[in-house]
Amino acid sequence: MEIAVGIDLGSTTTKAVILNEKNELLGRGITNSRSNYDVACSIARDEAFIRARFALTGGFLGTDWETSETRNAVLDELERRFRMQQHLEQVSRLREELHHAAEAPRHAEYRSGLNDALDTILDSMVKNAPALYDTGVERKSDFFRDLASAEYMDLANKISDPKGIDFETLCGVYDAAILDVENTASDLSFDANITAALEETLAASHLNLEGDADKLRNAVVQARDAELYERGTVGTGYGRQRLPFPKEQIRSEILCHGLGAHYMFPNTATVLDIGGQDTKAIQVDSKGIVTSFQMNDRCAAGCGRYLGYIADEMNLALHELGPLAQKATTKVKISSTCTVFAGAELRDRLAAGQRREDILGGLHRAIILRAMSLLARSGGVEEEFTFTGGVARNPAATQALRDLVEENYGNKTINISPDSIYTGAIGAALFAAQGTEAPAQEVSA
Amino acid sequence: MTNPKQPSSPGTIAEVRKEESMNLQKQMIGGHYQALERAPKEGRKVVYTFVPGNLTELIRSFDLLPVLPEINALQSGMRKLSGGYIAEAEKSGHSEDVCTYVKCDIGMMKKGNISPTGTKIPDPDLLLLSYTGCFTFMKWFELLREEYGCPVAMLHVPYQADGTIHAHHRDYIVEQIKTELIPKLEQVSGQKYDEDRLKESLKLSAEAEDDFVHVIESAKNVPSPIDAYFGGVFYIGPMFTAFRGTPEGVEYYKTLCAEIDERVRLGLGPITPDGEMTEERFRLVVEGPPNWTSFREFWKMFYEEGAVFVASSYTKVGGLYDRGFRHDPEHPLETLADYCMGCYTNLGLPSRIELLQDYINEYKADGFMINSVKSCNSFSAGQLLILRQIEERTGVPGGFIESDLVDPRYFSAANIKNRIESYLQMLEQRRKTGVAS
Amino acid sequence: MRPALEEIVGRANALYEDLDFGAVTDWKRRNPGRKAIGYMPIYVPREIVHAAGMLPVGIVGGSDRLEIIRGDAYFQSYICHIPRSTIELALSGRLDSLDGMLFPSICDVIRNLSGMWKLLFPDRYVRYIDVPQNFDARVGGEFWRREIEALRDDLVVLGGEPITDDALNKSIAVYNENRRALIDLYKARSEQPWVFPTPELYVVMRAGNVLPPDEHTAMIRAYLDEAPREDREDKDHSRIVIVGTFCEQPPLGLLRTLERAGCWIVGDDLLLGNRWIETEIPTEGKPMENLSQAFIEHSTATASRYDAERAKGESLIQSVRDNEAEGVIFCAPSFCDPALLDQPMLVNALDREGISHTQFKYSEDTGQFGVIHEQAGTFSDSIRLWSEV
Amino acid sequence: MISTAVSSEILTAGIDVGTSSVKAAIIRMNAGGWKRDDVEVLALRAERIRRRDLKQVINESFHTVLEDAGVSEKDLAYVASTGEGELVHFRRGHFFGMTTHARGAVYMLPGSRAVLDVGALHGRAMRIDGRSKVLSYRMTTQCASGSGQFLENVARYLGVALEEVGPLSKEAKEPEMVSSICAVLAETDVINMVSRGISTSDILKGIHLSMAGRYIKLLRAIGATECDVAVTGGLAADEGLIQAMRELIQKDGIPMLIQEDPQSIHAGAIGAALWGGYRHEVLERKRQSA
Ligand SMILES: Nc1ncnc2c1ncn2[C@@H]1O[C@H](COP(=O)(O)OP(=O)(O)O)[C@@H](O)[C@H]1O
Ligand SMILES: Nc1ncnc2c1ncn2[C@@H]1O[C@H](COP(=O)(O)OP(=O)(O)O)[C@@H](O)[C@H]1O
Ligand code: SF4
Ligand code: SF4
Ligand code: SF4
Repeated sequence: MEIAVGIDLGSTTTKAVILNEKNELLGRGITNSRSNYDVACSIARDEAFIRARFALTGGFLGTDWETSETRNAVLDELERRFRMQQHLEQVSRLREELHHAAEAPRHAEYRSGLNDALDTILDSMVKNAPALYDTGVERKSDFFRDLASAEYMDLANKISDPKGIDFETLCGVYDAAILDVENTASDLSFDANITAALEETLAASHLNLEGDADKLRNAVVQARDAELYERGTVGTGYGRQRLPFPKEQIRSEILCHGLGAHYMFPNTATVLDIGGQDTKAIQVDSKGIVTSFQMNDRCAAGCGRYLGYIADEMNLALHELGPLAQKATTKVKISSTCTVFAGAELRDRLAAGQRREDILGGLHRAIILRAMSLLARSGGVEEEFTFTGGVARNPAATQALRDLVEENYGNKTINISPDSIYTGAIGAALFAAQGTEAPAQEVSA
Repeated sequence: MTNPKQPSSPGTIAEVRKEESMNLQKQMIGGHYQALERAPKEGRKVVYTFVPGNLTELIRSFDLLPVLPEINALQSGMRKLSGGYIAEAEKSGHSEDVCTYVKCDIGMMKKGNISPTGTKIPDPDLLLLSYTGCFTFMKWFELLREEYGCPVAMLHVPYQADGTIHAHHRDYIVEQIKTELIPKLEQVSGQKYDEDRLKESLKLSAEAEDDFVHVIESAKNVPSPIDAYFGGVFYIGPMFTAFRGTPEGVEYYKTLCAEIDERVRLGLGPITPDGEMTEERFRLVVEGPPNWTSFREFWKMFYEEGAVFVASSYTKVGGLYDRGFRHDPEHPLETLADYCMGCYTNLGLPSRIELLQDYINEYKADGFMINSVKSCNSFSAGQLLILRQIEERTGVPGGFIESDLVDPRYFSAANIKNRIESYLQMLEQRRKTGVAS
Repeated sequence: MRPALEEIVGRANALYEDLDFGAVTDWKRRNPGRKAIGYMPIYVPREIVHAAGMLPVGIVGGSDRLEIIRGDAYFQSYICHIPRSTIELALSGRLDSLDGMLFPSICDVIRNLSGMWKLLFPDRYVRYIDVPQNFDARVGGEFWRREIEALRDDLVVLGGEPITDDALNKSIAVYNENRRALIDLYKARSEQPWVFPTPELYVVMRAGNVLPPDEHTAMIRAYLDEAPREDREDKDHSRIVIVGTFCEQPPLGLLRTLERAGCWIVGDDLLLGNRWIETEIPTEGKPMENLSQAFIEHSTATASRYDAERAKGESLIQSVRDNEAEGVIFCAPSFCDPALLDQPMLVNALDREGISHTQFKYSEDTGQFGVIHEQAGTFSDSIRLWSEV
Repeated sequence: MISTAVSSEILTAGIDVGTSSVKAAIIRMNAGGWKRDDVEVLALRAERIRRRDLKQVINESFHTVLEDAGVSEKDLAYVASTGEGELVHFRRGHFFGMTTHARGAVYMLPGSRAVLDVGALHGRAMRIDGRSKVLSYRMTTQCASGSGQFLENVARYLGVALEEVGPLSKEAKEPEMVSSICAVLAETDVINMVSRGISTSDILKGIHLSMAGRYIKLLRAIGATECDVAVTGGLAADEGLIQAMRELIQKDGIPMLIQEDPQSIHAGAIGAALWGGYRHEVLERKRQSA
């Protein structure tokens, strides 16, 4: 099967998508860009291929299953088992790196105690894994780092002893270890982890798969062995210059976001993208071709990172921020331009007795206000309007955007896709699929 | 000189030709700085003044030597000296928010007033404050007045808010020349005002102006033989500074004209620091001055992609010759007044937009770019509206980048490159899919 | 606060906070068919607008209460704040009651804004007023007379009625009254800054931007009567003059912060557009010549005006002396070229006189005053603690 | 000089409320005294605020420092606040940050003619005279790149405790130079460096050098190039930063002397206490002459 791959090397997250011959979305992958760019790029890509193979598995399973529900349940089980395998693989990497970090000279005095404590934590993490991947459990994040951090901190806090192995020490080794876990590509591929997942799924009693075991096995094997020919790969995003691609395979993120948004919502005329460290306002024509754009890139203020920083400051997970901000009842005006100062302002305001929800509401509005200026600069908001980028996942941000668009441009259709974070990568993949100008790349398999 | 002895490859001819006018200019500028250095010894007096609305012919008619601090600043920028000068000025209490030309000049002065070519620039005997198109000029010379304690002659040029020169505007300038400038110039130089000499000089100006227009309009050819922005800043040099109304100026533009005509004949593109541009992929019109501290790097971002600037507003800050203005020896003071009022930054926003719009049409441009500089409110305030209006009126998409004139802190190469790249890719994409512009 | 004072200050505050310029709409309702003309700082001959039977309305941006959405689309981050909020006011329809707008030349930003206005609001009257930088009566004076005569002629066309010399002389008299009241108010504050706290004085003065001049004069007079009846105590503060606030206005919070940090403001250049002529203008003879003469001879020195005669800082030093101030705070809008380029020269002048000074920047929508509080406080500390040693 | 007419021993307290920590000092001094001998510091306290209620931290710090000094609140002649002192409701008077840091610096290092106060969010340089009058100053702008907070973030991402930062930086061999970067985005860059195999020491030293460059610029801007400079505030405790500054001025041949004191972080609190003593005396004199 011929596929086209798009990679969006963002400042915060790296995204990859795979399109089939019909330009249908076959697979997508995402990872933190924090680690080294090449690694991030290959992790996201691998992840997209994994998704693609799961999608293929579904296809090979066919529709002649009892009910589509059972079919989906089986696929879901398979994928969760697979994810758990991956998770355990990474936990064991983490164990290695933690013990390695504990080798630092300054831990000499209490090293054995520290190692014991680490093992206690990690054993619990292993033990808790199945629960984390149980049916219907909603995980807090797609990223191992986030999942592991939350759990580790929680466990560390419980077992730490201010007089013995204290919390700070446990945090210290973790900060060091997680970096290395992220920066090394472990083998998390479909090939390496699917077999165990398959067997577990087959053994899962609640699915009663005895009769269909071969069918499932065959589908998995077929998906695993299916050949995916890369018709083309195009890279985009903040770090695109660092991708190991020739120049023809690199596209500006503006064009990709325009095209990607058009793909998801064909009537799109205006696109707003708020990513980790820049914001773009783009106008596109009826074919998804960019007609004008504006971007700001002064600093982290007003972008996704800003929210990340604030979340940290408030001890919240990123995805908890929006819902909390939506509980705001009064408008608070945030005036600091700098993210870090906003952090201080936040503390001041909390100290002054203002409600967390209200302050957060103000912060979200402040971010969207900046975006509104940029939109105005690029030519305003036209029908239809599509909001993309990671911040589109934040409900308080989208709410503030809806309000401000309504106030200033009247009633407009506002599109927000759950896949919005992949918009740039999709655009890149579409460019790869077009592959018109560089015939050379058609041969690459 | 139009008759090379033996046939050589077109590239070589171009190389030789290029050097001829370039060398000429180099000599002229070098000579001028040397004359300035010698001035105190030779008892010659020095007048500082600004590029827009400069009255070179009048100054020269008193045998005075002009110094243009803006040119010193931009040269310092190109030679990477400006960062240090600006720091020096900020140390003495100047805000980081204000025009960096001023700070660069003040810093240079505080460090001994050594010209970018290494010669000593003498202190001014007179500050001729040609207050044209920019308020900062006034502050600039007030600052210098404090420093040097020399006399100032203020020439206030009214703004062309509605695009017409009103009688009371012209009268006002002529009166100021008569009652303020000429007496002070006479006093400083010890010479009487000699109108015939001024007329002579104005005649030479007009002559060079014809050739100059021919050069900048050569960009109407496809491919354009010149880059009217990055290359343009060299072509305006003699015309906008100390050489208008001089025989050397006339000579320079004659030589340049011949070179460019030859390039047109051979169908050659512009010369860049990396050699000749072989393929003209984009024809752009640009508004705003360039960045000087990373001039080459900035230029490269365009020529690498086959983008050539066919017209620019910056090359009009010292007069809109291509719109028909010529110095008129028959009405010497009135023509000086009209010249001052017609400089680009002295035009109202509506006139600026019309001009750019005409350029886009006349020069068959497929793109429009604004380089907005932090320093300059005169240029920058309102540019975002210019962008919108141009897009609306011409259908040509606009690109917007931000940098500064001579403050290296405000040239963020990665960001600027990102924008330029995105912009050019967008033009390309539109072209490919047949979006009419 | 006593009710009588409360009423005056409350009204002034309400006018200040009303971003919709309701006072102007009201005036037009009460005066059907008459027009309102906006003007920006500083040098606008309001007398002529008044004589045309129109209401001159001072526009100085949108303060910290205006949310900027469209305004930022027109200005880069390195341009001061006032033009963007002014554009925002207009684009959001808040200036619809204005039939015209005047832009005097004080800097390139306001200058270019006049052109933007023409393009954005092609149906409304717009005029750029070029202020001469030559102060010879026959040269600059003549130019200014012709410039303001052109304004007068425009207003005749716009209003459809002639403007007589008599009407002009009457308007000059009305504004003379207003100027006198403001001078009295400033003098009173300088004597007892705790009786006339600047944040309060400011809103009373600012009411003059939207009220007809005679009404405003009455308000100032009433305030001058009422404020001293309030029981207010002097504090151990230092006396300072602020400069740089002639165009974009500092937020009220900043003025409050200065007082909170131990500074009594006893001199300032706030809202200079309401008091740029320093004396009374003769009310007899040829009004246009008198107006022109007043500019040439008695207009206040600012960073936007060239002064060939006086040394830089002379008038600032005079103000320090007249008000018995102990220091100067340079308080200029960020990115304000005229104010910021003037500063080093003024600093030198103050240094020569041994007058202490400090400086910081603001923008009309500054909301965090922590740093300014700290700086102003330290400045006040250094005056207080060291004057005793 | 101040008259020593009512010179007697008094007890005063100074409380410096910062953005990241609260500092408190109790001193005994000869009222009106200016020399180090006139003053005895009885107790000092610095308490990180972390994410706690500020008022509570202030009260706790005050009471602990009183306890440490063995003094009761009513024995105090003057309680002075500085920093965000408005929350110190039991204060008698307030002095502003630069005033107190200057005073504290002159007390600790009497030869100082310039003070560099580097705290969590701001860096400020002041030129002062021998009696600690602030003659001129410059502050870092509204951007937290290169602040204490920035350094804390970096330390967190490197998994290093704040106290280790200095010693580690001093071990650096090939400092990795960083351009001035956004405090928020620093994370990306730092993590990148780690992944390129650059040692923690070299990263920290690079950052210290970049910060030092900024601070020296501030000092230059106020014309302190030939002064003895006292570093105060929390970052004075960071020996890596101090060393980086010394290296830079040596490299550039600036005849500046950078000094710090173990009590540097308390400069504000001590300065406030000292000014409190001074005001007490002024007020006493006024009362007596009345
Ligand atoms: N689940 C989520 N909930 C809320 N916000 C999120 C979520 N995931 C990502 N974000 C936001 O999106 C930002 C990253 O956006 P992205 O488009 O990936 O940026 P970039 O392309 O620059 O890496 C993060 O900084 C964060 O603010
Ligand atoms: N031992 C230490 N080593 C390095 N840095 C330190 C140390 N102690 C404190 N700091 C730094 O000092 C800063 C706090 O300084 P401080 O002057 O107390 O700030 P503030 O007054 O704003 O609270 C912290 O951000 C931290 O980075
Ligand atoms: S503001 Fe602009 S025109 Fe004026 S001096 Fe500076 S760069 Fe030149
Ligand atoms: S604040 Fe300053 S720069 Fe801005 S418009 Fe007013 S005078 Fe001009
Ligand atoms: S530290 Fe703050 S102001 Fe500076 S670049 Fe980062 S977010 Fe922007």
